[in-house]
Amino acid sequence: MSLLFERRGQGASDRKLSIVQRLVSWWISHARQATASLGDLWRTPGPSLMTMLVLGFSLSLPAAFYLVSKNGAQVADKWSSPAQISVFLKKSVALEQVEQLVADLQTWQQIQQVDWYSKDDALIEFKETSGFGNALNYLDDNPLPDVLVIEPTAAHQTTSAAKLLVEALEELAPVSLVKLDIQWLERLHAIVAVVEDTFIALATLLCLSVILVVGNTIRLSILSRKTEIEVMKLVGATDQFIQRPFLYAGIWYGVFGAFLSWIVTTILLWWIESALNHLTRLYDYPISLQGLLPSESLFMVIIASGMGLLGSWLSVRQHIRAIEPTS
Amino acid sequence: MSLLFERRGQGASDRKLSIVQRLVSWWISHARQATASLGDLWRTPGPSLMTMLVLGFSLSLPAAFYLVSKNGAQVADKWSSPAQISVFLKKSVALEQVEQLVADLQTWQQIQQVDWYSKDDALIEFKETSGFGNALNYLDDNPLPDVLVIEPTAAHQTTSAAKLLVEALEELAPVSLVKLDIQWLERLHAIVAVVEDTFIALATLLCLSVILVVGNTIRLSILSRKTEIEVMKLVGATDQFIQRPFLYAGIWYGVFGAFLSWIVTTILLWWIESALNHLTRLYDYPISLQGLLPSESLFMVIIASGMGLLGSWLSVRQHIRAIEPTS
Amino acid sequence: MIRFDNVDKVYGSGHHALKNVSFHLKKGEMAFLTGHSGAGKSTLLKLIALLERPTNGNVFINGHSLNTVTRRHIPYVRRDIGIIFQDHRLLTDRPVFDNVALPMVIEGYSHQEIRRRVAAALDKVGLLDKARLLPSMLSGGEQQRVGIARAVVNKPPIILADEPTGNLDPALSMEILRLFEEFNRVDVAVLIATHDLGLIARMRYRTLTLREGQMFNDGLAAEPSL
Amino acid sequence: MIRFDNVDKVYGSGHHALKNVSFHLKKGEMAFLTGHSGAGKSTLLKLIALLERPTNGNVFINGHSLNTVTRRHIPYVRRDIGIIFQDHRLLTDRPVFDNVALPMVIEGYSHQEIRRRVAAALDKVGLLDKARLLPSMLSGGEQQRVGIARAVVNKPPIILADEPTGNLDPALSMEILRLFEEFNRVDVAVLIATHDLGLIARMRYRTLTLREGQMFNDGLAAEPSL
Ligand SMILES: Nc1ncnc2c1ncn2[C@@H]1O[C@H](COP(=O)(O)OP(=O)(O)OP(=O)(O)O)[C@@H](O)[C@H]1O
Ligand SMILES: Nc1ncnc2c1ncn2[C@@H]1O[C@H](COP(=O)(O)OP(=O)(O)OP(=O)(O)O)[C@@H](O)[C@H]1O
Ligand SMILES: [Mg+2]
Ligand SMILES: [Mg+2]
Repeated sequence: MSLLFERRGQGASDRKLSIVQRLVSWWISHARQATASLGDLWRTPGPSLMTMLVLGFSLSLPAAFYLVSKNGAQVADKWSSPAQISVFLKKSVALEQVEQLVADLQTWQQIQQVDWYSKDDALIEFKETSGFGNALNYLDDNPLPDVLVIEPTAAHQTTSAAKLLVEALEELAPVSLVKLDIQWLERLHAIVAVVEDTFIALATLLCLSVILVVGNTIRLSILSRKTEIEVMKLVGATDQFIQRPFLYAGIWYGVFGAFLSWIVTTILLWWIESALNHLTRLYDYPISLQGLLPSESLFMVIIASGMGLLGSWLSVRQHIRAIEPTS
Repeated sequence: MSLLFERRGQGASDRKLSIVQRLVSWWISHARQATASLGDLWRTPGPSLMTMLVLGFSLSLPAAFYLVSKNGAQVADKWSSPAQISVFLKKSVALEQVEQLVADLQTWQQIQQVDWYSKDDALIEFKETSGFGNALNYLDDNPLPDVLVIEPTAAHQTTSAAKLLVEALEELAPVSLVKLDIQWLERLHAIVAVVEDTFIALATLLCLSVILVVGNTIRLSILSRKTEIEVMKLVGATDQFIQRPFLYAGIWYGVFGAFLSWIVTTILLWWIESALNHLTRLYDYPISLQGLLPSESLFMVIIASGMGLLGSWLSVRQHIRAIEPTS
Repeated sequence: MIRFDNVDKVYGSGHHALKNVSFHLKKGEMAFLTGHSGAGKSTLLKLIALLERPTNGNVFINGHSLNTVTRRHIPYVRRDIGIIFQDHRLLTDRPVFDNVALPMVIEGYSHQEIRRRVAAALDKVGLLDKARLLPSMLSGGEQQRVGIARAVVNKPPIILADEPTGNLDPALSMEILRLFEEFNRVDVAVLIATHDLGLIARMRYRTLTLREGQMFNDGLAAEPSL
Repeated sequence: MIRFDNVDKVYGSGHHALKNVSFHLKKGEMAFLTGHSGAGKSTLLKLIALLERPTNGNVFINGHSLNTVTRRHIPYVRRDIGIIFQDHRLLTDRPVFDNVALPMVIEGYSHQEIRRRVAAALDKVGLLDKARLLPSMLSGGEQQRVGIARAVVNKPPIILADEPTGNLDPALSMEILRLFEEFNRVDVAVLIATHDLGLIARMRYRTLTLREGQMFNDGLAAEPSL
């Protein structure tokens, strides 16, 4: 397009093309520039790698936090899933009667599952966890009752529905007490909320710092190419043309940073898991951490390249405009 | 110093000076360059601030981790302090006898402190914590024994000395069982070790990334001053002369980064504390977190400026040497 | 083609670089611009290429006032002007070929077209065999010729040259001027800033002479008193 | 002072830039170095300033072979040589004063000394009133003169100049050459690469002529066949 000379226009941009041809050539030109920008990074592997390392480390922390909170949430889920109802039976109830009761309850349509903690098991667990240990061997008699832990079906987990169920259970002959576990759930939720909020604050900080790192890197690489940019402006390049390679570089930094951080996160996870498994031997409690799913990894790459693009765009917008050819 | 012309030497470096004069002028010249480099940063506040923000965020995470682990360690300390000995008394022992026994034991020179958990209190606590709640109201009789928790003096906290004490206690008439709490201590230590290791791994990663960030920033700012460096080399500047401003810039980045991260950490801590205090209302358990002490802040500044120096030194060493004037 | 209308240029430093300059360079005309160091030659060329804006007055290209061109449209104006800079202004990290190709790449020409025309331009300045070298591997005069090739590769309707022969020996200078004459013959307007009075004298083209920012002489090469 | 002993220079690209060049420039001697574009003039000067190393042969300054100078000592050699570069090579982000002061700052002179001598050097090239401006605010010729002031501010025993008058009008060129003569009179060796045959003819100094990298003529200004 010539602004001052009407008849002039040998440039490709002036050739008459159909919309499809234009779209195709637009895509081809972008793909070509993306590859060229990748080639530029490849040609200076040392410096590019350094930038990507910085990014990778910065990104791996939000990723690690995400994994920690995901695994934490899983545990919390397991604990907090339904509003549980604990049913304490009378001490006088015989073993067969309990078995009968459990079988009955499992037919109730409001009830999803019934777990029976026999008083003998409870005593053993109590001995182990209370710290009173063998002292309890001196008990004349098992003072603990049998307990049934009942999980209502999804439809009966609302507070009101659960309360109706509680009343129904209290009617039963062998039952001495029915308890709806609400309070400790509230506590757990409060703890989880604090932990999650902390993670979100830290992750936000880190994502911000990723954008800053990319922006800073692009800014400095713009400055280091200041004379080149001036030359391009001198021979008639638009800001859009000049900034495109930098935007692509930002995206590539994001992509490779995400890849690196995936590796770092995986190593970190494996490391924590092996450390926890050392603990497991003490606790006899099987722990298995979940890594990043393929969909989550893809999401991470998309987010990272988005942040790379955002960082470089913020930087490019400001600095390429500011460079004006003098002399 | 002239290499090829013996009589030549009008440069200041050739004037005959005493050692003291040399030292003073060395210090003055370094102080002047440090200020000049600070001035350079000041003259481009936007970009410098951006670099410092990146650094500040990166540094604030190890600092936050340090604070978390410090506060965690404090709690762990409170819990794990001495090897405790639990003494379970026979159920038949009367209240006055227990009081007498406690008074006796407090006179023993091996014993620092005796805490008496009466069986009535224990039952109440058990009801609250076990989740069996009112079910225990149906107990005919309190099945729990009185418990004395004994804290040996520092000299008797070694495993062997503690064991001798255990034997002495077992001789006493009202005592049914003596237990040295070792196992749960071991468990706690294992948990604390995992948490600490994770923190150390993350903190190492973050410190590495701080060094990388500084190195990268300095690298790019060297590249953006490539032509200037070439000119300096052309007129006879040594690598040392050229690299000094960059090293100072690295130090300043570290110092200001540390300052920023101090602010970020303080805000973060205050935020977590307020979130925890929301929890406190549920738990009735007073939590107060400790911030960075002045000495720790100073240490952080020193470490940060050291890392800034290291990062810029690694970068400078490699890149200033590589720039060779051509044309 | 290029018309200056009472143009003044005062730099931020307060220096009055051009004072009430007026002239008209017609389509297909070729002229020299001369004057002492600091007379304002480069400033005049910069106003045409929109590298500076006039403080007063108006510059017209092909009848369009440059004062009405917005920042966003400056690149499109520059594409119509082939400029040879006093300090070459090459991309130091790209080979000679890429440097010369740059204006065509910016305009989005096809690869074949670019290859063909860059080779032709390099051939004209005698550097076809150095197309793969980096500018830093060239002598000063060779770099200057790369700049000349880049300015003409796009066949612009206007060519501005700031001391295009400052680093060339007399024989080569003559050759380059012949190249400009060749373009001039196909209706390209050429304006050459130079202090090489011998060259000016030999060529006998219209000569604009600046002195302290004022148009001191406009006509055939008159040996200035300086 | 400067002695070339059968010096060959082959660049990495395979170009044979200097072929078996020998000459001796004595203490306090002044000479021109001429030849076509790409003849090897700048290459020859670069060998003296240790910007390039010879492929074969030896360069001596004041009797010391430059082949024995290690990388670490190169800066100290350069401090003894005032070089004027074909492309000026100024610090673009520092004012003229700082640019000229640079060699003295590097050598650690006192502030008063620096102020005094920089002012004197700027005065000699007629730029004292532009000391506070940035190089980008100067005309091409003014930038070249800043480079000249920087090269002489340190009173080096050797001055090398690569096309020092490429951007200067004839009157100013003459003035600059008078400045070199002034230095030459106090026993400074001066070697000036130039293609300005008029200047050479007027001055009648020893002239080294290169052609295709070979020493084609060494003597009084002989109009080369090119
Ligand atoms: N950006 C600027 N800011 C301030 N002054 C400037 C600027 N650019 C040029 N000048 C001044 O304007 C005057 C004219 O400069 P110009 O570059 O037009 O001269 P010139 O005729 O091209 O000289 P030369 O032959 O040396 O290249 C000079 O004195 C210069 O110092
Ligand atoms: N770094 C390099 N790598 C490869 N070839 C080079 C390099 N530097 C110079 N040359 C080649 O060596 C030859 C001589 O270059 P030199 O700069 O010495 O020429 P010159 O005489 O100064 O020319 P001019 O008058 O144009 O400045 C040129 O053909 C150039 O292409
Ligand atoms: Mg000029
Ligand atoms: Mg040269």
